[in-house]
Amino acid sequence: MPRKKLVEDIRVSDRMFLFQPCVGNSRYPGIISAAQEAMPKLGVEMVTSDEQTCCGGFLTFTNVAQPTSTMPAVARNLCLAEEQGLDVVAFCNGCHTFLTEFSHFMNDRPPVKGVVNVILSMIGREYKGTAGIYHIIEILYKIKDRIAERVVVPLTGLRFATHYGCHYLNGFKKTAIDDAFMPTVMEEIIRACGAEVVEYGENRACCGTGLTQVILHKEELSLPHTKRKLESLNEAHADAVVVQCPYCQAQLDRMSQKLNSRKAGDFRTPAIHVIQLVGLALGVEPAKLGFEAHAIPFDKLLAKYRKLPKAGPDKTHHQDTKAPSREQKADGTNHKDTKTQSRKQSTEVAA
Amino acid sequence: MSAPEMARDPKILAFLCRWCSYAGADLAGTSRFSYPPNVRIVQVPCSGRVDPVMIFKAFVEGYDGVLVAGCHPGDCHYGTGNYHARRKLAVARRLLETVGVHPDRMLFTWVSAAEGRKFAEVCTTFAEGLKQFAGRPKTLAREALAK
Amino acid sequence: MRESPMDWLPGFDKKFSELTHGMVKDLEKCMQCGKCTAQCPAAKLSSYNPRQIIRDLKIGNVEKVISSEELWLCFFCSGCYAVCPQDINFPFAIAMLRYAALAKGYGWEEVKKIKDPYAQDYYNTGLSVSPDEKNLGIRAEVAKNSGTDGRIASVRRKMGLPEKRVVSDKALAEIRFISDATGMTDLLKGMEKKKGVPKKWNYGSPADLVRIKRGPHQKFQDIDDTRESKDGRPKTEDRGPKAGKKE
Amino acid sequence: MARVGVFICHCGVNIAGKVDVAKVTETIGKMPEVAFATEYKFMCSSPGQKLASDAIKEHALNRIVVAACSPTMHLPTFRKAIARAGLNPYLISMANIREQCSWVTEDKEKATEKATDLVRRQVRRIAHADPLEDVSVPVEKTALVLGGGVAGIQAALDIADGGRKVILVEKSPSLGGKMAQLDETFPTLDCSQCILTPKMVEAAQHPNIEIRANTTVKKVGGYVGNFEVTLERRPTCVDATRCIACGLCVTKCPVKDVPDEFNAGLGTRRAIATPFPQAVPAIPVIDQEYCLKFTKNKCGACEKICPAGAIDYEDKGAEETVKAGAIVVATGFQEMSPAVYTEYGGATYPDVLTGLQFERLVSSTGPTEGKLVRPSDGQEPKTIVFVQCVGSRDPSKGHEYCSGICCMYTAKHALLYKHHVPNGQAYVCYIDIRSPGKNYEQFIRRAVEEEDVRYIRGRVGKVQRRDDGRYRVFTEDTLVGRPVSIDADMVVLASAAEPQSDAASLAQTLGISYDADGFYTEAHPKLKPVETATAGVFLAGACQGPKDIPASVQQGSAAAAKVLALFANETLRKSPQVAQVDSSACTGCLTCAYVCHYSAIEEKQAAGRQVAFVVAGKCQGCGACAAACKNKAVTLAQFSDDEVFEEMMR
Repeated sequence: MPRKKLVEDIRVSDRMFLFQPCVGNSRYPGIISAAQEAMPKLGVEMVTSDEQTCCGGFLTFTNVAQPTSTMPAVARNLCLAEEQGLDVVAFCNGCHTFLTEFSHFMNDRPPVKGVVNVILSMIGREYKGTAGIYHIIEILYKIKDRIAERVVVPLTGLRFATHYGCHYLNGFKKTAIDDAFMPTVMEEIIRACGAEVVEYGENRACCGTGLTQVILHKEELSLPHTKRKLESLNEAHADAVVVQCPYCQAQLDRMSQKLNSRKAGDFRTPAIHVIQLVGLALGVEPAKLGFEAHAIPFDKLLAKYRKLPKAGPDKTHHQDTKAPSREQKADGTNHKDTKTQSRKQSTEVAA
Repeated sequence: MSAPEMARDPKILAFLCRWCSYAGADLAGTSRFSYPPNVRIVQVPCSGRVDPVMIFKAFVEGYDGVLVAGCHPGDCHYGTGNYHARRKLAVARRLLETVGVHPDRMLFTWVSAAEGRKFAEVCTTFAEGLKQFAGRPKTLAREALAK
Repeated sequence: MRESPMDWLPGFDKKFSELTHGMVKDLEKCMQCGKCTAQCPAAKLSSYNPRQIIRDLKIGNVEKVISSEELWLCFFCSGCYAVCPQDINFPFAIAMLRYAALAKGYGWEEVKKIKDPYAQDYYNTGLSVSPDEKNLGIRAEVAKNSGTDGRIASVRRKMGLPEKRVVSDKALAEIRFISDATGMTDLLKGMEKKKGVPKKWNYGSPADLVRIKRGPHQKFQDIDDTRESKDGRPKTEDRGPKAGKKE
Repeated sequence: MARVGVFICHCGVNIAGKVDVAKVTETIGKMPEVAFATEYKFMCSSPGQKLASDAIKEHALNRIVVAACSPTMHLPTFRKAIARAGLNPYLISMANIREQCSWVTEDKEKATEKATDLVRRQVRRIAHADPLEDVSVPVEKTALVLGGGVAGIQAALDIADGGRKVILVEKSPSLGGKMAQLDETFPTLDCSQCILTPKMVEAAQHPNIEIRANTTVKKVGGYVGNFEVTLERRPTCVDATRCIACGLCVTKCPVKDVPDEFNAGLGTRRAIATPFPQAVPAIPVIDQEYCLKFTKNKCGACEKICPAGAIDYEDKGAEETVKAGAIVVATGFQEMSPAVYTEYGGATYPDVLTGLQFERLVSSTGPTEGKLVRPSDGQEPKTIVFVQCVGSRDPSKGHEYCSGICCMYTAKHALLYKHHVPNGQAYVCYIDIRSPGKNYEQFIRRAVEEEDVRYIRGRVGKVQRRDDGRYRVFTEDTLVGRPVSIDADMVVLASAAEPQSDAASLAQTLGISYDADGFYTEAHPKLKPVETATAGVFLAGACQGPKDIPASVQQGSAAAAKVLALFANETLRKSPQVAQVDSSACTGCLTCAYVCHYSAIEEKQAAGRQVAFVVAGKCQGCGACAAACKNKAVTLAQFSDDEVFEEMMR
């Protein structure tokens, strides 16, 4: 059950700082693009900065840098949002964990903060600790009613499994907005998009990426977990598994391909980031959602999606009789058409 | 009291609660922890019994310092008496200041029945601390208020 | 077997707290219930055992822990923390123990594996994941899905995004300054050596930052000036520690 | 005119070694108040005491000061001695010249000086003392027992057998408590209900016991020996005086899907029901939340069928005030809800049960009539895992303390499982086995050795509901150091025993204290295990801390013994050290009542205005009121302002 008190405390502003995840940019650019397309439809403008760097979590938790080195770097990134008076939205569990933990660490320990600011003063910045740090799932959950209201393409009939990622729920067992073992926030967002939720046994199991296991060539530790999870997903016959972290996404997507190529199974469940899912429901054209960068194709999901009727401007889910016949021929190529259509829809919604 | 005498051995009045601090003072005796001889102990049932008037009267009487000791928080035999004492004596301390008595001439502390050594230490350090006031006039003079 | 219990057992809390920057509430609370290991994904498939590591630390087998291979098997899934009845943040403890291991010269081969693809990228570009897809299998799949050559850059271009994200020069100069000032640059340089451990590197605490002299400030100014005078594009070859940058 | 006699003790060399006793005697003898002063080697000895009593007669002494050891040691001794000589026992004071003088002062001269000063102060003080009489309060010889579980029943029966009246108050419709819900008991495997129901019936039929079911305590006034307690009965809509307990109403009730509390939520009951077949009293109760008469204003089947005309939909409950001399609190515990244990699927997965639910499931009066099946699909569980320490020893999600009973009841559950499913496999995941009772360890060994129950040392980390409807239990065998997973058909969580949810509010009503966990605090953990800090209120059973049946029964009997001892007195004598209000000086501000920890100060009318009034029976003599009174209208006997001022004067 979501923690009411914590949900209440979330501040959703009309401008928020999009903290760009490295994995997102370099592997699944659709996440960034989806955020920039979908969030304004929900009344949240995403502000980015080309001065923002990697959060530093990788470096710290793989021990290539000491916390002493990365803490000022974290503070510097947070300064970028603070200077504009914005709250930070992270799209990756890792970024969220790292920014939150280190900002708490500094805020709770004035001497550490002071030392960090000594360094920052040399580059002309000061960390105050005023910016709120949120995960995109928190923001989306807080405005789930707004999502439901502004859905352009209700994802009726599509079935999604969920995967939250350990770093968000486990690491924040008392401060995440939902329970660590039986969370429902993502389910509620999926339902707000009009889609169905599929249960599967390995729901709360680790995807197996284990931060560095694959990089460190410890596949024997990593892949069995991924395989078990993917097998359970196969049983569930979901159209896609919704994730909230690009790193989990990378594991579930890319390791499916790897396991397939090793004939270790036949895993075809695509992994979709929750903001990509919301983008679909809000009528962002699929070409902008970057599904092409995925190793497991979204063809089947998109084919079903294109057949879905659009909600009218009055927001009733009535059948648009013309739409299906027009969409049927599209099948992944006719982006232009979809684009104009979705634009039209969005202006209608806005009006 | 003359200044040299006070510098040697300040006179202290100690109000000790019967259940904890008085027993602590007894334990200091049983364990032979000596402390300055000019400490006069008055047993009260509870530190909550100590009326601020008693503190003022003690200074009028010419004591150099007043010590009040009760059970540790939560251990009061009467439930909340030591909390009442703490609040009342915090106010009394400020009042002392307004009548010109240095607030450090009064000490409120916790001494349990098992803290014999602590009681002796408290008396010793309190007496040491009082020595700094030797020779300094007490505005609240005995004569001034005795009228 | 205990190593030097007298070094650790008295004041274990305090010492461990220093070691972990106070991020881990004392391991002394551990009641050895095994709930952490019960759900640990790494323990399932290897000899890694969080409960055992805490036990070893508590009885003084610190050297055994920090020299062990198991120390490098943690997934950082935080499952152990999530279930811990005493709220011990064990993943942080592991991260900090790894620093302790590095300080003693253990585990560098593990860290070096990360260095090139991530840390060097961070230093050079401000981002820690290379934008180039190196896995040919994945590239083939992406190519099939996207009708491009399968590189992420191509997909991004097709989506109308810049081919890769570029961090501004100012930001790069800033993070490099932080790296230089806090010893990360030295660490990266030290790792260049094929064997052995960086000599100039010690495990530090946040308090070490206070010791920074005015020198680095000057250094930063230099970098900044260079940037002003050049065309604005970073030349990573020139700036990385690889090139033996010496100011 | 005070004629003070002063007796200065040498205490061997303890005092005389440091204090020049002769010199002290001489100096003190010159005081105007002093009629007689002498010294003696050991005042506490019989000749010493005789010396004092002889001197009282010889010198017509009316006040005594003994300068010796701490009054904590011998004040009672000397009080008795002077009382024998005909003097009021409160006209004696002791100067503590041993612990607080000779033993703590190095210098002989200083010690003598200090001793003289100390004695002088006591002389002045006692000269101002008044004779005091012990306060005497009458005793109402009726006991109020709160809680009708096994501890409360035991206390009630023992007090009643001792010839005193008992009012036994029970919150639920029937006596029995948690024990009535159990199937069998450890370590003997006695049938729980078979040994409990005779006691319930005995209590119901005892001429000295009145039972108040469906009743709670609303207000407690008065003090030891004289409590006035307001009891509140909730509306049951069945007139207990008319009901013949035929049960026809229950059979006719059309609402059949009410969750059954007695079966720990596993089964269902009707909207009018008796909790279980052997309930005492067996009067059914209408649940207004579900009854159609209340939800939809129709039906009325029970009223139509009732042959005794006992159904009364207009019942609004009732209040009554009873007088009691003592109160026994035996309100028991509740089982912690495992809902926070989402990693175990507690309160979510259908086949993940709590200990109490498992008891009901194997009980012959349970929802399946004793057939052990999975609630989800009715299949017999072939593999079962018992998870211990769910909510106990877990400061993060549950309680820091050990519930104490779970190790034993889990072993019992494992045995019961093996008796129901002989070819099944039972696993118990534990951290430590705690079996300190008589025959308890043997019971555990029996489970391990004879019944093949697999004990795994390791707390369960996660229970995963698998796609095939079974449950994968993840734990570690910490003795081997390897993670283990077990595919089980049923999982039983040994939920912690925690204080009743209304424990704190009842404590405030009763004026007793409770600890950080919410259990009621005993007066002394070793020496006064059933008393509370409030005189006349006693504890029994699990409300004081988790307990098994034998310990609860022991405490019930112990509390009864304390009550009977109290009731053996016609009146209660207590120290005269109580406060008194001079109503002519009292302004009626009642600041004294605000600071009084014992609610011993009440307001009353005197000379047409409100003044404070101290109930001597309740007053414990702390003096907070005396210190708080702005007008100095409150005087604490033995520690009046005058007495304290005299003592502190230099």
